[in-house]
Amino acid sequence: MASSIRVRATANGDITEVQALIQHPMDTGFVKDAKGELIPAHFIQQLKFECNGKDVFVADWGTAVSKDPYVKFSFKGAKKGDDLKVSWTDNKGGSDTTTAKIS
Amino acid sequence: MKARASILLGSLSAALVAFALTSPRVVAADKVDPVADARAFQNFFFQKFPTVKHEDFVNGPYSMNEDMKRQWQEKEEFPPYEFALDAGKEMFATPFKNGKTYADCFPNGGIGIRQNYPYFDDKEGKVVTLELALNRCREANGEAPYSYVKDEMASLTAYMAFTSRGKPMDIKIPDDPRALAAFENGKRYFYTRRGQMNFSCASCHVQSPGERIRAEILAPALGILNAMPIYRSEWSGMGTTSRRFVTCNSQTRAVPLEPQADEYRDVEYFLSYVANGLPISGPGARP
Amino acid sequence: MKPSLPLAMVLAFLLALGLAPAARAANEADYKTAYSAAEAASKEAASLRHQWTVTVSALAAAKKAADGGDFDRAVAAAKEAEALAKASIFQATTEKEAWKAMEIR
Amino acid sequence: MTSLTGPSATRRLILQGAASVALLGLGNLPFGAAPARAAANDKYPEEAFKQKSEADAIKALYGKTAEPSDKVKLDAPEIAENGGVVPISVTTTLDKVTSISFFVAENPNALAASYRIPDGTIPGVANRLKMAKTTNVVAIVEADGKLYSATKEVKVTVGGCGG
Repeated sequence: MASSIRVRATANGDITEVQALIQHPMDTGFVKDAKGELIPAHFIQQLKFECNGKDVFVADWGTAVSKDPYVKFSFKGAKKGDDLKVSWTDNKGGSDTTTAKIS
Repeated sequence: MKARASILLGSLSAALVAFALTSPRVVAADKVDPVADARAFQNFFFQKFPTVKHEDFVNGPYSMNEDMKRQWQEKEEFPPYEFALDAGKEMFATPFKNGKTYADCFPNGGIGIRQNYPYFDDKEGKVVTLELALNRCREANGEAPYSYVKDEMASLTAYMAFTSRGKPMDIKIPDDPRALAAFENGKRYFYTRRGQMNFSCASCHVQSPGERIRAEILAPALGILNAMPIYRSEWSGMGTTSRRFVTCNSQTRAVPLEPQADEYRDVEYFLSYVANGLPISGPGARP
Repeated sequence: MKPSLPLAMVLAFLLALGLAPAARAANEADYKTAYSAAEAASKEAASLRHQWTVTVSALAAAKKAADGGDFDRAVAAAKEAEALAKASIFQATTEKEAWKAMEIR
Repeated sequence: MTSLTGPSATRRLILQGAASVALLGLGNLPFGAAPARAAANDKYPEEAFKQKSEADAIKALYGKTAEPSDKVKLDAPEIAENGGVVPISVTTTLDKVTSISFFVAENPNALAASYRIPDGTIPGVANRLKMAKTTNVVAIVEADGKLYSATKEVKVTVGGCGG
């Protein structure tokens, strides 16, 4: 199965811009399904970006982050070709990890 | 994503010129004149919205409102249809159980052909949409057809549209009374009021594009199908042209027709033909 | 954008007729009469491909009320469904020509 | 507060058991003694996400209050095209930023997202949030141990016959 994580990391001089999109329902626990039953909350709690052995960005999320969440940030100290490791964990114990090359 | 945008822009001027130069077809049938209809349709929108670039009409409500356009451009940096697009690409390349693929069913292996759909099939005597052609391809190869409104069908058409981005819509109406009748029937469907709200498609998308219905900015009818399929935030997911027709009907409190009903096929034929020359922009993202 | 006024008025009028308070409590026979009239009108609307969602809902509500033994409500809903179905038939009929008024030429 | 470094699954199990204890501890600590969101702290702030009001969520997350600052630039649409997907971003000219958090005042739980900004990461983030209705959105930037905020109203209306 394809990864749930799409990431684009582009170095421009010393600054690397990172955009990530993750496939996840981010169910709030407040919405009912077609049968009128509440869909239990199911959401990513933590999303982490690591580069060269160091956390460069850590997101703590609640249910108010949109379905298929998106995030963009920038950090210093990486160069083209470096690995950026992205991983998430959700409230039901689900998780996924991917590694992207900075371009 | 930026490359996609420039492709769109680049091919556009050529497309519009090509459209302007299309030789007038000889129409004998009583006053069904698609060429004149398309010209009038486009001119109506170009004059109503003189500041909107012609190629921008295919971006629906985003061509009409700056604040919305900014939100959309932000989303397009990593568009919500990305996953459907990837899934569609994979599905398209995956062989059926008999070893054949979608590519075997379509001209040019199915790549870069979205702008030619729907077309008039002279054997069947009816309009054939891309969604219909995809399911026929599946059935011809012993596979079960997909739902017309979302999921796999949306993913497949998203991929096929993506390979055709920037190509000018190029719908042909052969000199065949049945094709002209289909066009005319689609036109009638488009302008006919229905549902308890007594709205036609045109009530919203011709008379009031750019205006708000509650929170939403109405899309112009011109080029509205060029962006299909779309990821609608309201749906939290993808939907096909069929899904758009069905939901438009229900919103006016009309009982929708079954997807790929003759009327829907015809209205798709009409709307696509009058958008000839405008670039394919699908898959799209909408509120 | 704007629903055309005349149709809305016709509709309001039909609805008012349908919902006029009955002099006595309705019985099952009243319901059956009202329901079959509504059903016939709605079938005609469907055959014209001009069925309204609200007609379908009103018919369903009538049936549900009747199943629950509430024939007053069932008759009222059936009459509403019939009025809605007739309004949609009226719409289909007028639109046979009227659509051309909206066409871009 | 302990800093757990085990695999995330283990950490979560421990977290869920320890969450209430952690919060109690936080409440008892003297003001400013424990920067709740220091970059080294790897915990998911479960209790802060459970708070209903913005004020309670800020207190649970940071243990102090924020002051408005024009150095926090919050970018949000005036009218959300759809309350389910509202693009919101923050940038700041403040120094020594350690975290950035977003609160949606009218949501059932106000805290939407909190981002830790380690050394070397540019203090700015763009994300997409859900909003139940027209609401104030508050961004809080934690810089040099203090909290700075910016607030903007986003109008949210229900969808209809659009697109």
